Amino acid sequence: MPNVLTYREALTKGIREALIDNDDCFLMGEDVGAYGGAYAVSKGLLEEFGPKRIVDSPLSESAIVGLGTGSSMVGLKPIIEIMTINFLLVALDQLVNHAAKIRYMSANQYAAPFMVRTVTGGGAQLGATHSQCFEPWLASVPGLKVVAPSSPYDALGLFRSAIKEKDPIVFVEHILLYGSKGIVDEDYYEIPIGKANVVRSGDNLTLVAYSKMVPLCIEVANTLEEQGIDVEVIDLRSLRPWDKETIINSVNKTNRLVIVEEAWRSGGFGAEIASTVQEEAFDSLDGPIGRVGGLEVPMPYTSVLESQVIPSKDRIIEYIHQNLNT
Amino acid sequence: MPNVLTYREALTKGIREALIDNDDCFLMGEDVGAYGGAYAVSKGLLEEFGPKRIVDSPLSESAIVGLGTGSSMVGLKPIIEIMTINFLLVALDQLVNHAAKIRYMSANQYAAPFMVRTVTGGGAQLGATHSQCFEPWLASVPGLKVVAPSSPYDALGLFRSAIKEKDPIVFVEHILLYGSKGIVDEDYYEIPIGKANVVRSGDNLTLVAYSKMVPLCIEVANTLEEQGIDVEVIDLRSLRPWDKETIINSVNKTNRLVIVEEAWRSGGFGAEIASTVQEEAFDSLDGPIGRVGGLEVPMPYTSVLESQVIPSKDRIIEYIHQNLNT
Amino acid sequence: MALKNKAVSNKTSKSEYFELLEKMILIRLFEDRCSEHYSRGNIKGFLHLYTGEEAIAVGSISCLEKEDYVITHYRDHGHALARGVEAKYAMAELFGKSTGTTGGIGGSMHIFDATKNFAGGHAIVGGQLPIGVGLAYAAKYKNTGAVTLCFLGDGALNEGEFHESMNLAALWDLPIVFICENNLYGMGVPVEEAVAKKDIFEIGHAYDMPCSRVDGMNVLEVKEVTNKIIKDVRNGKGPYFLEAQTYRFRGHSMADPSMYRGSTEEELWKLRDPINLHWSWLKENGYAKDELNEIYEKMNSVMDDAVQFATESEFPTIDDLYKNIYFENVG
Amino acid sequence: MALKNKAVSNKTSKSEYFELLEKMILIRLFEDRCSEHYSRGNIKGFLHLYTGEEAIAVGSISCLEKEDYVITHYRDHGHALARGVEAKYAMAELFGKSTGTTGGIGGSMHIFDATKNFAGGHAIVGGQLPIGVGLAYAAKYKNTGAVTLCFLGDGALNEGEFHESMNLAALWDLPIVFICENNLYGMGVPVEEAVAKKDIFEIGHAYDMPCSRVDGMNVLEVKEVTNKIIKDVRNGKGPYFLEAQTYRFRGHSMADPSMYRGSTEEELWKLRDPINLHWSWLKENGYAKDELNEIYEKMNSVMDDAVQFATESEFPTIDDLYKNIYFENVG
Ligand SMILES: Cc1ncc(C[n+]2csc(CCOP(=O)(O)OP(=O)(O)O)c2C)c(N)n1
Ligand SMILES: Cc1ncc(C[n+]2csc(CCOP(=O)(O)OP(=O)(O)O)c2C)c(N)n1
Ligand SMILES: [Mg+2]
Ligand SMILES: [Mg+2]
Repeated sequence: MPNVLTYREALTKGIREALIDNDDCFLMGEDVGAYGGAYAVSKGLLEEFGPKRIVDSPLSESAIVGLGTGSSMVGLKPIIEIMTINFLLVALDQLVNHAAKIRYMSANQYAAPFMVRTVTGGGAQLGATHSQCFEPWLASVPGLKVVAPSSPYDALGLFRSAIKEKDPIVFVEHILLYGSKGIVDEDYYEIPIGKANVVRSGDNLTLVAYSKMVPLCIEVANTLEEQGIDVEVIDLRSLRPWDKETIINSVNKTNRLVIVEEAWRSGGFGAEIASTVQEEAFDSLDGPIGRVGGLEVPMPYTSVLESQVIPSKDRIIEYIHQNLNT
Repeated sequence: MPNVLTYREALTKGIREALIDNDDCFLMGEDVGAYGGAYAVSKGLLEEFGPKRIVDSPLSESAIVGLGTGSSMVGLKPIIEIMTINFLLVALDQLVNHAAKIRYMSANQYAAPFMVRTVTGGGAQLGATHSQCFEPWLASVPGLKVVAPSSPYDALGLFRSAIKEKDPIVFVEHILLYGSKGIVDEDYYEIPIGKANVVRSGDNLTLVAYSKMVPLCIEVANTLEEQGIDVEVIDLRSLRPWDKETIINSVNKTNRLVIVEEAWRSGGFGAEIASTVQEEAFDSLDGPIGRVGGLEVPMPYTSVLESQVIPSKDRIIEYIHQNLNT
Repeated sequence: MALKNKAVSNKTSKSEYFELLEKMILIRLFEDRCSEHYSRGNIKGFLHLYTGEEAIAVGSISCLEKEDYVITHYRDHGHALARGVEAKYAMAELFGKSTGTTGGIGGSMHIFDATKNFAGGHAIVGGQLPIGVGLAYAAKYKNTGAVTLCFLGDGALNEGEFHESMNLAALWDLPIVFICENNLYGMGVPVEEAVAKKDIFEIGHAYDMPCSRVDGMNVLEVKEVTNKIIKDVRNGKGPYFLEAQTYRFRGHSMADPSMYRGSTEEELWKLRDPINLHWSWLKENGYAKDELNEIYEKMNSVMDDAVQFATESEFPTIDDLYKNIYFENVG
Repeated sequence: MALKNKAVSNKTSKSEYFELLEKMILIRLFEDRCSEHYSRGNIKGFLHLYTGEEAIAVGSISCLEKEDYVITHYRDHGHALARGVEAKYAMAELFGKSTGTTGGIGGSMHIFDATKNFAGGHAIVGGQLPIGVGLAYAAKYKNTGAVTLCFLGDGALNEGEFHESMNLAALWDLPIVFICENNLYGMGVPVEEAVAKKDIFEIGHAYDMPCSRVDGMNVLEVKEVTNKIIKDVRNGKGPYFLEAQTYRFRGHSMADPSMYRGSTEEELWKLRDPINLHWSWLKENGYAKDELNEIYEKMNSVMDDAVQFATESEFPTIDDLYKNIYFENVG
């Protein structure tokens, strides 16, 4: 039975389920308790589960990520909320040098099966230090997994899979998606980690995106359809591992690929996709693979400039027209 | 007049010059003083310049990078040594969220014209947390510059340019290059930031690399020459900004491109180059652009495994043969 | 709760007393306008008001010389205005206009004014601390005599960067004063649920750094205490850690209805409103009679002008987007 | 410099006294063999020896129960051996062999043994601290009664992660003992040039955490003090910060000739060699007579076996490279 939920509600539902399911699971982060989470995802959970399971932490991102590693090494199932991905920079050592490596370095004597939930993206006029997308960096780290849902349905389905993971996984939410609504099955379902989703099928060009750029790309596709261009839209869903096969299959059909992302274009995840696809499906390509990304500036506060930085529908459409005319 | 120096000596020379040149320039880092630097680059400088100019710091990477920002905002010229790039993870917030953004965010009222010197790379059997290459991440950050010399000549020439920069620059040295020798002009010279160097010219294929992979690629090219394959080798020298033009010019000639790097292949700098070149020189390509990178594992200690992870001459040659046969 | 009638340094004159009052009112009214224009949609993003904490910035910054530095966190309007940043440029910044302190690039959390040695509001909690240490390092290196006032919230005490910065400052005897604005909450978390140490100011002892606590609602006490500290710091006695106890009268940001704290607590603290406290003191000590209305009117007209200036200013143009990333594209 | 004849808990028996001696000698000889095989090229990478500091690991870890956790830094051989990791597996690890504690993956700085609740040596300075806090957090959450011993060097005191970890442990009353091995240097930098606080153990006060200092060369004092601490911690009295004063008899790593410290200092500290101190105590108190040779011989033969085991073991194969990155490829 379907059910309309917001992205936020879908996440709350996932977390509730995990907490009910496993007494050793707890949510820890800055202001996840009485405040209900900076983006209100944990609203009500403190009242329902009490302070042992919903833990307000001090502003000590590095220590709480490390606590996630240590406590999951010996049986707990922490969900560590890092208020936004920008603040993960102070905790990156714990995530990259420790959590990601512990299974390998200990030869499987220990592992760190915990989740870091965090928030990516700009568009809320929060300025340069609060509007970044670092998930492409994380996606290059062996030992980590990274997912980034684009809809309420995916948020819940990916959460359910992510919480079962036996290795550290970064669950990347988008600041502007929390209020977005969508149909979510009442019946239990999961979405597998590492599989992309063809959200719209088309013949002329493949558009790949993740998180907030997915609904935008659907809009782009709808507009282009009116112009006689039939676009296939693929939601990456997982950044590590990522689903090369689905994308290459699509490119084999459309012969054209454009990747859209919000992160700075240089060194974004699109670079990895484009490089891989041109190498493995070179002969399928009728033209160069394109990348639309965030402009390479620290994010300005003022709306007139911020709106230029993040890929917009118009910018993507213009780019696609150029790409197709090559 | 040419002169044979080690990479280490070239760097020491560059630092000495900078210290002599400008009383407001100082070198700060862990054990840069009496110990002479973990890799002996500052040996003798404490005796020569005294403790005001050569400053041993506590193990507080984040604070000393921030000190670099703050003190350079008001006129000093710090050279901050971060013992290895692995330890930069605990200081990334200061570098990425602060140093890199201060000019832009303050609308040019302040800037952070200082240098972070650090050491990248594996191959010394130092294990998973001490053998990483994070410079591709830094190269995606607007506001930072990143250079990575591959020879004594470049080390000095790039250092001289880097110290004159008016924005934060990360100077990336390689752990296995310090002892390497090369000719360094006695006459003053500089190497411009952002320009690549064609170190060997060839017609059949372009190999792009930086740092320690450059001498390796030259060996590769020499071996391939015997097999009748004429390889052009380009040393990137700078990762941000990087020299698209030189690489594309080369590809227009050779019609083939392979990038070699030590970083994990996923999300490495090769991805950015490959994506850009396929987009901007699509019609020049006779085949897919290839990437040889570090294998995607936390680095093992034992030599039999570590040697597999870092690109080797044999692996590169085998890969090139495959790439050419596509 | 009783008003302290501490003796103040006899150098403080009547006009200085009034200046303190005016500055606090300036900040109060500025924040009120911000709140209004946030509701109207002229100001966006995160907006953290300094309302209730005015005595700290005003009292301490009034002790500074021109060459001294100020650096602070994202709740920075109060410090900026206290340091002499003009309200109209700050307001234009919040409106995202090209005439703002950084031309609309920074916004509320990132006011900068190099002409006032105001080295910025910084939005990563704790991030300003190592930079403040750097400013002080430069002052000592060049022997300029400049002192750095570095503000932080109680929440910042828990970040690793706080510890590293305190240690460096103490180790190297840097001319810096850390002023911890303990407003009892870091967002919604009470300070005692976040900081293990009960008496916060004593954290200074961990670095063998002199430290004390001041009533952050009493502008004269703040001024007097800071004055003495700054004199010592300027004389090379090394850094200082000062805890100022205060309360924010509003939510953490405009998005926060403060459901985590009781209204009784809020009301009790409002009885210690720093503006009222100072005004009462002025009257009790015969310095003031009925000037308050006049000051409010004057400051309100400054605000009218500021809002008008902000409103009428232009937004930056797309050309401005790529300026100032590097020296090469300074514009 | 005089040997302290502190009364020890009357539960310690003669055989326990000898066990302490044997463990210290085991570590000493292990490190000697490491040094030898580093020179011969059988051991590579960074090699940090624990020589001189044996009393700390041996004394403190002897107080633990099976369910307790140990986590430490890169100078980890001593802690591993004290916790019962067999010398031959540790040696094989250093030789990079498949029979090593992690099959040659970790090397000297990263010995792990989950069967002994030995949660690893960690090579990012300070990096083990939040993880140790996590181990203790789990013990408290599940009410297992386990105590975590978390070792750190004096250099780690200056990392932000130290501060954050101490605060969390104190705030949440976690069952963890932080043992700071103050060997007077972080690489070549004297502790007093790196840590602003003169009396290091008092840093605990910054977190309202009980703390003290112990003579890290006196194994019985270490044991006695730690015993009492662990009892309290296990009884729910919250964390503890212990400074153990010691000295490394060798360079920071094999690459370090220790030019930054005087040989007089070294010689004076060697007079307080923890093995000699303990041996003298055993003799003075009538527990020992001439067993020393025998013990050395026994331990030397353990080392012969360990080296032989390491030498004869196989290197891992290339198939092992991709194992254990994720659960999916556990092998
Ligand atoms: C490193 C980091 N973590 C989290 C945040 C989100 N955040 C912004 S302000 C704040 C609370 C800070 O509290 P405090 O330091 O007491 O300052 P106050 O707001 O009370 O003035 C938090 C959690 C941030 N900006 N940076
Ligand atoms: C974050 C980080 N910074 C720097 C280093 C390099 N490093 C390794 S050990 C060490 C000195 C540590 O000294 P201390 O904590 O006193 O331990 P000791 O070696 O004396 O036992 C340094 C600087 C590192 N491994 N990690
Ligand atoms: Mg606060
Ligand atoms: Mg030490």
